[in-house]
Amino acid sequence: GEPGDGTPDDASAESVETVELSVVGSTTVQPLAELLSEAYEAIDPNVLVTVSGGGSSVGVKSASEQTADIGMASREIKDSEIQECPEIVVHTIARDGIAIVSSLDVDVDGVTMEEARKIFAGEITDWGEVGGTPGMITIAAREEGSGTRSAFEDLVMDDAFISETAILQPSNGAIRTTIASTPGSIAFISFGYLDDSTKPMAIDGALPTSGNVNAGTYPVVRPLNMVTYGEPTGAAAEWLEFIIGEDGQAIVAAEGYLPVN
Amino acid sequence: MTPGIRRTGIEKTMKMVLMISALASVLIVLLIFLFTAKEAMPAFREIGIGKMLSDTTWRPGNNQFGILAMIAGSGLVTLGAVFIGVPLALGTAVFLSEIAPLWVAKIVRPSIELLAGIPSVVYGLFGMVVIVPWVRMIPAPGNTGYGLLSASIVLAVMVLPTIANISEFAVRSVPRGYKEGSMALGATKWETISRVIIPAAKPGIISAVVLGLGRALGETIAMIMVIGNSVILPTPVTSNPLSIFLSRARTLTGNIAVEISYATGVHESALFATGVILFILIMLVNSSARFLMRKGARS
Amino acid sequence: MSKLETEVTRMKAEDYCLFYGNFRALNNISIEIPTNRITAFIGPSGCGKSTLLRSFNRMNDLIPGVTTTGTVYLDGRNVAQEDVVELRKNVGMVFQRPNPFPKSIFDNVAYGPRLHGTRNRSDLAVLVEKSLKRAALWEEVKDDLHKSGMSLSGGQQQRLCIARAIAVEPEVILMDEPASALDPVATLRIEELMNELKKNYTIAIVTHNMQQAGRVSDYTAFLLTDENRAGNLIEFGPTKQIFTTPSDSRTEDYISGRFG
Amino acid sequence: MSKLETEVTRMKAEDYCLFYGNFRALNNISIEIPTNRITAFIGPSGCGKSTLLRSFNRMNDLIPGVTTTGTVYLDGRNVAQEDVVELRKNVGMVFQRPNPFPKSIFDNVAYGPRLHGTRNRSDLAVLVEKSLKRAALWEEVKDDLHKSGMSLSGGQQQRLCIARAIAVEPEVILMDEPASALDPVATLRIEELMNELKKNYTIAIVTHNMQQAGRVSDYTAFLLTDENRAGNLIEFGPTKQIFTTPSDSRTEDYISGRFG
Amino acid sequence: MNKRSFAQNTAFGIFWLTGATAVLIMVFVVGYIMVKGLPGISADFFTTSPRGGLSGEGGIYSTIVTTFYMIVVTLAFATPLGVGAAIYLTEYSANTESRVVRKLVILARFGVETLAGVPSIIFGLFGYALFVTALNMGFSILSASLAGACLIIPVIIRTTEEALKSVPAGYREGSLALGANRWETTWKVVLPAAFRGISTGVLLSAGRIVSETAIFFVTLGGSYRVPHSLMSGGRTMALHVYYLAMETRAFDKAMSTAAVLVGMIILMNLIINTITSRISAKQG
Ligand SMILES: Nc1ncnc2c1ncn2[C@@H]1O[C@H](COP(=O)(O)OP(=O)(O)OP(=O)(O)O)[C@@H](O)[C@H]1O
Ligand SMILES: Nc1ncnc2c1ncn2[C@@H]1O[C@H](COP(=O)(O)OP(=O)(O)OP(=O)(O)O)[C@@H](O)[C@H]1O
Ligand SMILES: [Mg+2]
Ligand SMILES: [Mg+2]
Repeated sequence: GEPGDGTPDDASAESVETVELSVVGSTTVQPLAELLSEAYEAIDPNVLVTVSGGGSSVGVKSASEQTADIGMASREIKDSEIQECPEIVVHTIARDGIAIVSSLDVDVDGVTMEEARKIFAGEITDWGEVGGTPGMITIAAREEGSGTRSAFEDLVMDDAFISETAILQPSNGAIRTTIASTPGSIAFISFGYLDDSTKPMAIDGALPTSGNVNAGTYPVVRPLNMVTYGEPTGAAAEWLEFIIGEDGQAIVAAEGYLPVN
Repeated sequence: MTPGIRRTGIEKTMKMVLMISALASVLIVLLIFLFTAKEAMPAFREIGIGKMLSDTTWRPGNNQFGILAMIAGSGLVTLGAVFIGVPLALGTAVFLSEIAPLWVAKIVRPSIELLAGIPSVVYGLFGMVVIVPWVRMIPAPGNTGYGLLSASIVLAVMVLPTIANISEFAVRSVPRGYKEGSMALGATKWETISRVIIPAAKPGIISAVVLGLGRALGETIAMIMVIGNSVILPTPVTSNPLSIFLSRARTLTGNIAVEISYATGVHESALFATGVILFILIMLVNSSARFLMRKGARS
Repeated sequence: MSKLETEVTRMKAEDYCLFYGNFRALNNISIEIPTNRITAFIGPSGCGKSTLLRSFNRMNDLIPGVTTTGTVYLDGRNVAQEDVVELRKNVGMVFQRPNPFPKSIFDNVAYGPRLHGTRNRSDLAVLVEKSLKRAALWEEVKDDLHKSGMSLSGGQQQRLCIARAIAVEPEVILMDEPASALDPVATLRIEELMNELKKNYTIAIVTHNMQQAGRVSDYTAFLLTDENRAGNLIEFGPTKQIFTTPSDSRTEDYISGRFG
Repeated sequence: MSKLETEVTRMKAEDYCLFYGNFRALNNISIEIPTNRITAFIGPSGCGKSTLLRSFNRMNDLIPGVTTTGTVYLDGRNVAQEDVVELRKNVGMVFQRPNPFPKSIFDNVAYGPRLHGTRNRSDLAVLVEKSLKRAALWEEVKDDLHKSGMSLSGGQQQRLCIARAIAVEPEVILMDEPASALDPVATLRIEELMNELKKNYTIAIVTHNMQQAGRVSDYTAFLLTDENRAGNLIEFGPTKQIFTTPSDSRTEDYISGRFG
Repeated sequence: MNKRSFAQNTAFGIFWLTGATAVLIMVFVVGYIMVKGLPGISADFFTTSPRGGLSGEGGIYSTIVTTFYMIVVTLAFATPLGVGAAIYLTEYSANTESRVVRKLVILARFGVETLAGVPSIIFGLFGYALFVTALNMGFSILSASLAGACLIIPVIIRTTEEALKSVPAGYREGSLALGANRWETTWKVVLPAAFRGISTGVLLSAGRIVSETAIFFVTLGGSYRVPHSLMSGGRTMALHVYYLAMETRAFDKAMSTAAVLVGMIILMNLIINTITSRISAKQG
């Protein structure tokens, strides 16, 4: 199967032959989608889901141009993208909190939204200024254009810019590695990447947990989306249904993301 | 005569086919240039080449696309690599061609071949887990280990084989007669090497270094894994000017690889423009190496 | 060989054998090189002429895997026990193919003296001029001493190499087919030069060319390979005698062209 | 030259000049190669012997920058207008250094016939045997036809190359110093072979070796460079005459060894 | 005299040191990777595919398959083109020909030299713009190997040219003198004699494909499924190392994969050295 031939019309469900679904896009969603595809294969072995990266924009573009069956985007779909291809349909499969994390040696447990903005803008440069043991703050951030960064900028930075001196890493995993190994460092990562190698930091008193998000007290949240050209049919529809369904959402939750319902 | 005609037919056809394959490289180069340039056009038109080359601020979200900082980053990391790698490479080249006994050369040469074969992602990984923590131990404000120094060290090892191989070849192709002539006049081996062999091999050695430079400028994956990727004009972090190498930076290649996944519109086009500039830069470097080599061959 | 007894021996090989790895290239050579004479080594290709010549200044030391037995003497001292740098200063060499360094004419000639401690610019200038004059090259290059040695003609390059060898004031000059790369005119120049040089130096040459050996040398050594391809000295004596009344029939065969 | 008139001319060069770029290597050569005779080209190194020989089967076409004037004929037809593949089939060549292909002895000899359309295995076997016999190599290799041609001795390799050349049944065989890489015994074999072959073929050889030319050839052409280093044909005639009563003093000088 | 030999001893000491440093660097890099990586390698590691998203679980089976696919497909594109070009440049271009042809040869040489210097990320950009996007091939083995072929064509051309040049001129002359034309001479005599040299070049290029990351990063997609057609995306071993190192925290797996990669490269070098030493033994 070519990526193009799995369009909704010809992905016939009756066929017992293996149907291949190509899923392309955000590298943040990619690991989650891979897990979801592994789980779905156990249910329906005739569907083979191939998950490729490329980035959110590539995901939307691939779906619009029908070069992939499903696009992945770790951000809201832009107006310009919808204008270019009004046929696309967006399926939010999960929500993702974006957590501020620091290295384990940092003794600051939380910051206000304002402080967070100033730290990432490079205006506050010492942990002493936010109540910690004085020491230089090292910022790490995702690259320009990444879904995580755009969401963080929209939700936290207002019109300020993330400092240019920040270490930039092209993936959440690399950010986490950087923070884990660099004393006095701070960064933002997707909830899915939280583990005990870094220390989550409260914003305005709310720690980055699903509970706080659901309660509406944790403010930094973005959707994780799947995009199709037109309403999905056949295998694509079934897989997306599975994701939204109970089993799929359980996996979403287990990975640290927030279920959609 | 049928076999005669058939033979001539095959000969003519094959000649055509072979000529076309020979020209395929030209076609590819042309296609590469056209396609990257075409994609880069919107950026050049909207931002302007001059502005891109002279502006240090890269902030795609705010429509600022200066790549001077990246040019500086590429330049500095290459400089650092040359500084560390070239003495080592040249020493190894002279050692292999003039000094090492056969059994030692049989150990050193495969080692260098192996260094040349190790994938750059493995160097990057090695840099992340070994070099970066080492560099982090240097006490300086803001030193995280990620930065020019780590990148230069990794890059030095990566270009060592290129430079060593080509300059060993240059040293080896110095006519035996020079060596014998010098030794017959009562020169020691070192005097012969330093006064006759190295001067005679100099054009080759220089072009080896320049070629290594081209290689270094083009390295991507290993760089993004250790250099920190910040878009800043590197500056010394302490009063010691050498501490500029503790500064983070981004290379031209890194700029492309880091951002290409998520870029759209002018941003994407600006990355292709970065590619075009890198392409031209490397063509300049490589053709100067070629020029030096030719000049050396002529004299 | 009677005439040899009246000569002063400068260099001498005694029961000399040389091996390239396991291959015996020279077998039991004993020969004397008389002072202020020109001694020619002749013989078919591969008989060991070059190898023997290079034994006198230990150039064979540069080739990995070479071993020797027997002794080579310079002025009665075993060369194997001399400092090799000093030895080569005293026993100069000119190669088959002219091999000037890619340096200026001046620097080519000054190369040896500089190595051996002459630093003073005017001393060097004097020495370079003297050497180039002796090598009969001075008139042709005196206005272009800064020109690259490589830009000279083949014959001039060969004379430059001779000047370079002379400049360190050796006692002996070894020449391995010094004229084989040259045209007849240049060859003639070199031959005249050798005749001139033998007043001050002891010269040993290898040559392929019977006529040349006959014209230029005082003594001739004829080498030939035996059934194991090892080089043996067949006959050695005054050139006249070797060319007119050789005592070995193989010498006669070779000289009259019945070999090779 | 009177004796030549009684011969049948197989190949002929007329007012032939050859240039390597701007350098005139052959100047106005006119010469005839008589059928079923051995014609030798002699002359000092660089006088253009090889160049002239290679003109007869247009091997010089392979060298970039070569231009010619004048004409070369095979059986009265201008070779420049013939199909080059056909020409080389008719005018075979044996090179100075034996150059068997890295294939079996059989495949070496069968190479040419296969090219020219003989595919039948048994036809080929017959042809190979005949050619090897004519080249006086059959007895030595008949049990090892599958062995690589490279594994033979130098003299055997040269005979293999001769067999390879014969196998396409050319009219003329050109040999460029076919014995120079060989020892005296192998040389003798090749010379006997040439005498044998001239019954069926027309042969032209280049040789450095006066003795060889004298021994083996019927006609001799002597070439010499002029003041511009261009090769000229000085004298051409029956070998006896050239060696005993040359009409040009330079021929005499060369043959008696006063040149080179 | 003493001063002169002192200078020599010092200088040679330094050279020995640099030679030793080069070896030590190799031993350290390779040793480190092996020590960290080998313990994680088991039979399972080779027979299972990556799974479990961010956890970096699983082995490298599918990445081996993808790497293999990439080698085969890329070489299938690049070898005929590269060898053909090299044949033209060495065997045909020396012939006196029309001006036009000679100009074309100069142009072709320029193309090869330029291509050899292009950094791989540019091939990546190009492949992304042309194959992935413009020609609609998507992230696939086809796109990636077309882009990869551009990278190795100059390598193949150069090594093949070397191999062809080392075929003695006598073989060609011998064949031509028997009335063979250029192509017959090339096909029947020159190519067989150059075969070992050419295979070295092809093997060397296979090594480049195994090592390459930047190009495939933007053309191959990175799916860890076992590819089943040219249009499937995939993840080579080198790319897997990158994902493991940058995306997950499974550094141990990254090291193990790197160890396998380095092992493969060592193996290839050994094979190449055996081939070339056999060549030189035959010629020497
Ligand atoms: N470096 C070497 N290693 C092994 N064998 C060698 C070496 N140099 C020379 N030989 C062999 O030693 C023998 C003598 O060689 P040498 O060069 O002394 O001969 P020559 O008489 O000078 O010949 P020519 O007239 O061709 O120069 C030859 O058989 C040659 O093959
Ligand atoms: N490919 C070439 N390009 C330019 N000049 C050449 C070429 N081949 C030969 N020559 C020149 O043409 C002249 C004649 O060369 P040729 O090889 O015919 O001489 P020869 O008589 O066979 O000499 P030898 O006895 O040394 O083989 C020489 O001056 C030579 O330098
Ligand atoms: Mg010799
Ligand atoms: Mg010749």
